[in-house]
Amino acid sequence: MNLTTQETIQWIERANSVFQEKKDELTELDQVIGDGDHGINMARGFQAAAEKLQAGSYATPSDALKDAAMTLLSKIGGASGPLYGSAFLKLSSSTKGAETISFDQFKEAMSEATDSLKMRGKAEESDKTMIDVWGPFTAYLQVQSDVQPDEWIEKLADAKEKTKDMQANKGRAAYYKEKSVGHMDAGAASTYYLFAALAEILKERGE
Amino acid sequence: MNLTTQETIQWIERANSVFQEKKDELTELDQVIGDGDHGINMARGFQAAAEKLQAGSYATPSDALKDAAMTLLSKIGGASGPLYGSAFLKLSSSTKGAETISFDQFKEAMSEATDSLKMRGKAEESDKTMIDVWGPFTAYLQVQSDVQPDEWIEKLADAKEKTKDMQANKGRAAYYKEKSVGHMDAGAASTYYLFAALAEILKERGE
Amino acid sequence: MKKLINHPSDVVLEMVQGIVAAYPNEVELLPDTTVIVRKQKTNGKVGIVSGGGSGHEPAHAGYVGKGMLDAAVAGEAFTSPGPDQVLEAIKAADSGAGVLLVIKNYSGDVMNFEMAAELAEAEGITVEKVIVNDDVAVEDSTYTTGRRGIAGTIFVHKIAGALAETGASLQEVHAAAEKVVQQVRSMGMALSPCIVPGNGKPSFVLGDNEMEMGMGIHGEPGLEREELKSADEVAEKLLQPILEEGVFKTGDHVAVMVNGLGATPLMELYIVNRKIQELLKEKGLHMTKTYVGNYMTAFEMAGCSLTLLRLDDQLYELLQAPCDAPGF
Amino acid sequence: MKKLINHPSDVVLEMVQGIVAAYPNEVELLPDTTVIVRKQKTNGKVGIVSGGGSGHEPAHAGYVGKGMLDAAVAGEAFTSPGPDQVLEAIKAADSGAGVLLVIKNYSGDVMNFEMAAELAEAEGITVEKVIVNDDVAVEDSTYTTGRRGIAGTIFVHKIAGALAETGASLQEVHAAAEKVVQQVRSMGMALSPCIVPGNGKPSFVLGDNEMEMGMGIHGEPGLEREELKSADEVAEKLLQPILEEGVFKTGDHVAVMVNGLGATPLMELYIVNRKIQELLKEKGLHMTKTYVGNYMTAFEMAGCSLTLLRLDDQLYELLQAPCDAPGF
Ligand SMILES: Nc1ncnc2c1ncn2[C@@H]1O[C@H](COP(=O)(O)OP(=O)(O)O)[C@@H](O)[C@H]1O
Ligand SMILES: Nc1ncnc2c1ncn2[C@@H]1O[C@H](COP(=O)(O)OP(=O)(O)O)[C@@H](O)[C@H]1O
Ligand SMILES: [Mg+2]
Ligand SMILES: [Mg+2]
Ligand SMILES: [Mg+2]
Ligand SMILES: [Mg+2]
Repeated sequence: MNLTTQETIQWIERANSVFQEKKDELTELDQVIGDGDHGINMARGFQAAAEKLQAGSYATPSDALKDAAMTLLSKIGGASGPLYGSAFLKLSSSTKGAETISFDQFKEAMSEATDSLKMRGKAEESDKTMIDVWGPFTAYLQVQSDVQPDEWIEKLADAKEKTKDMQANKGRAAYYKEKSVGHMDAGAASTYYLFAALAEILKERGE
Repeated sequence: MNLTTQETIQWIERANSVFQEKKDELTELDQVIGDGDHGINMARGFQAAAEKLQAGSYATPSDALKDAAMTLLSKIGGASGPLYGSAFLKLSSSTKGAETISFDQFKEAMSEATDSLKMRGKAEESDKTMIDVWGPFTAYLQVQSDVQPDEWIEKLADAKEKTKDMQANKGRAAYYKEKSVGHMDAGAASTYYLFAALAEILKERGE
Repeated sequence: MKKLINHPSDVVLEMVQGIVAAYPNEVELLPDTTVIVRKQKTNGKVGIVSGGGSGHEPAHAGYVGKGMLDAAVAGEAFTSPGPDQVLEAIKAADSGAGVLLVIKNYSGDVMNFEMAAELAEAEGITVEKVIVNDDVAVEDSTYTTGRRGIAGTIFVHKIAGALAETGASLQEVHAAAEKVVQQVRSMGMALSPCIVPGNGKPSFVLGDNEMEMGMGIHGEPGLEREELKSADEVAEKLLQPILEEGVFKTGDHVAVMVNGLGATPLMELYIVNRKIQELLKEKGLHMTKTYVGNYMTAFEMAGCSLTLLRLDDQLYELLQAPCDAPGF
Repeated sequence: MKKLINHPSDVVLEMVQGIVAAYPNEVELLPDTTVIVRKQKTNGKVGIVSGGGSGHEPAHAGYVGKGMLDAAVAGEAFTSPGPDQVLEAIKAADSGAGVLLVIKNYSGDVMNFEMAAELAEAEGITVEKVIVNDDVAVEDSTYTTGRRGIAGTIFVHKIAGALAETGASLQEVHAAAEKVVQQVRSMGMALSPCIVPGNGKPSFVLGDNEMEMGMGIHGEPGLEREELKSADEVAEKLLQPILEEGVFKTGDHVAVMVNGLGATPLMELYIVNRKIQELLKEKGLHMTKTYVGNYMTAFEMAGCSLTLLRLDDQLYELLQAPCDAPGF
């Protein structure tokens, strides 16, 4: 894998493009079983993060991820702000010092990030949140020895689809109780787009 | 003419039935170039006046007209309340003491009532108000020697129709300026119904 | 028509009962009326009475309280109350020093309040009146009804009420109220109509992308119906005709009221206020005090009005004076 | 979507700027934030900080003032502000005696405010928090997010703010605020949806003759969607689940808040209040103080909520204490 600083920045930029494009889709998902702002939040947060990284200069991926984390934390807002913020902080701290991020380092970082999400959100898998994509995707990564971008996207898509069958226990969707079943979780969808963007970048350079 | 006390009470009752029936029509007229409450006001006021007269016992038409006046004044509200109230007060004071109201007494009373309307409303004929029915009808009466109910109704209808061509200077319709042209004045319409009710009563007893 | 009411014909009585139920120690309802009066009377204080049709809440019952009104008369929806009710209010508000009537310039209000004043004078109560006509959207003409009274009325209540509280004479209170009328100007606009409960139909129809400048507080028409503009543009369009009156000059101290018509969120009123204050500063006016909120409404109409009051030292002092009215 | 705004992405910043423009002597904006703070600091006073997504005005910036909040953090529309902004608010509100955070129980608010508290503690500021969850329409479960915080939050601001003003310690202020949370219950209902500016679509759809009981202040669903009822019936339906909580007993003294969600005329709130007070009297409760108005809104949503707070002597005193916040 060996993700470079440049590629890390590219990832955030790519994610930003995707969130600008998918803004309405994510907002509509959040409208059905939430308050209808998730796309707006993600588009605002990643726009700011992309601008921040473009303006900065970074020695390591970890440095770039830290600035991304702080910006997301500040600019996404809502429930997803501290969640994505915490997760990116872990991606940064876990890879601190490395010139590039190896696949093993990425696996470990994702595992720590997922744990931090659970802690911050006081949530578990099956609560119908973004954790239902972070969790299964991280579990899948642990048993892999190399990056398979197409398979990543498949696994991610699978995980986000599965949130449809769940009943929400956390976040605003929880107020919809049994009515939340049948609808995809907005945070699960945004997590899918986030890592699909990384998969594409890795694929483009031939992985 | 020689309107009896009983017939005076009957007049108010009849007018009340008509205003209940025409409530929406009058309100709609007032909606177009006013605030949409004239029918409500007239229905409320005459309902109260009819109930008041039914409950009372009166020696003369003037006594009944006085109670009617006070009730209309209190219960119609808006611009038309003090106007109908003042007019009925004049109808009462002008016929004070009479056992029945002769046509000559009626003519004089109508003349005084119309003057009181002009004073109270600080308005003249052609301002597109109820005065544009009270005024022409009173003028017509002055040159008559007996009651012609069908002709009354004709004259009243004519007068109310003419308000369509006028531009309003007084009341809420004045805010519509030239846009008020083309629409009938609500107070003109209610005045028509008021005296048409009297004409019918006089006609029923064979005049 | 979605309203939290019981029966349309009961809304006014039930509303005033709801007001008394909310503030039972401060106000009471005069028996068999819809007149709200202060419970504590100050002997020898000039009484201040206002009122008019209902649907403008907190106007007027919400302004009954120390430092403002002594009595408020609530007519039916958008319908001036009859003189008998106004008379009861005058009698209750009088404690020997006379009563000032604050009347908004509508045919109905003027006639009913004037008749009540005549009746009160006949009973030996001295009555003065001011007729508020602050709405610059209406052409000022003695030939017609003239300008409407809208949110500027609240400043008349405030100033007259505060001065009366100091023990000033009816003549002094009347003069101060007249000064406010001379120095206050307003302009409104609407985004959506309102519905009178007993009527059930919208007072007018606006397209999805339309607004109406100069709208009155009963759905009376404004100056022009036009495409919906930004808050900043609306602010300019509200301010311009007010400034054109020539009442407000560079260096003047002014009080500002950005008033919501009922359904417009406070957020939007603050956004409009932001631009208003910017524009006033540019004109070299000093904003001494600003009020943002729902002060003179029109049921659930969306929209707002802007009011400017030119302040001299007296008016400034009186505006700052304490006031207990729940609506202010 | 008819709103008096400029650009949807600017509404929050322009709103707080409009607030500062309205009350320039009382409040100010912290640089590069949407945090409104009091201009006059009292040294050694416990700081009270609240906030959350915008669209609930006057909550929360309108509650900044003597006797209430020291700072309010305005997030984007219905979106909790990030921890960095909350941290700035905490730093501004601290004058050495520590800071109490008043948080409404939503995932986003809780997480962002908790992160800010951690950051503040790291900078040496003592921070306590209360999480308000007064909405009885939501099932109370530790397994889920639990109950929402709605209009009852205002009573927490008032009590904590008043006690802090007396020079009480952070521990005492925290305890009083917790007591309010234990003794306050609310229930809301909606007649029409609201529109988040950046989204542009109604938060839900209700039929012409429908209402929703238990509606949250962000358009979250309630308990049941049903046929529109009379104001008296709505009053009963709001009160019943609150009384079923077992918090309010015969003979108790209570404060009552009938809160409008944004577009509901004050007239209707008073009509609802009339019935509420009647029902409370029947239950043998003493209404010591009643608030009727728009305190915790949801943009232009039509509807209302009812809040009851059980008062003991301490809470009664603190509720009566003077308060300068423009929204209260
Ligand atoms: N307690 C929680 N733990 C984990 N994820 C959560 C939690 N609460 C909410 N989320 C995630 O956040 C998403 C909503 O984010 P967003 O709409 O931006 O914030 P908000 O809910 O404050 O409006 C949900 O779809 C869900 O995936
Ligand atoms: N100044 C006036 N002089 C004479 N008639 C008037 C005047 N103002 C209004 N009117 C009459 O009153 C009618 C309106 O009455 P109504 O709708 O009941 O009261 P309001 O205008 O207060 O709502 C008008 O149609 C007009 O005929
Ligand atoms: Mg959301
Ligand atoms: Mg009318
Ligand atoms: Mg009227
Ligand atoms: Mg949100």
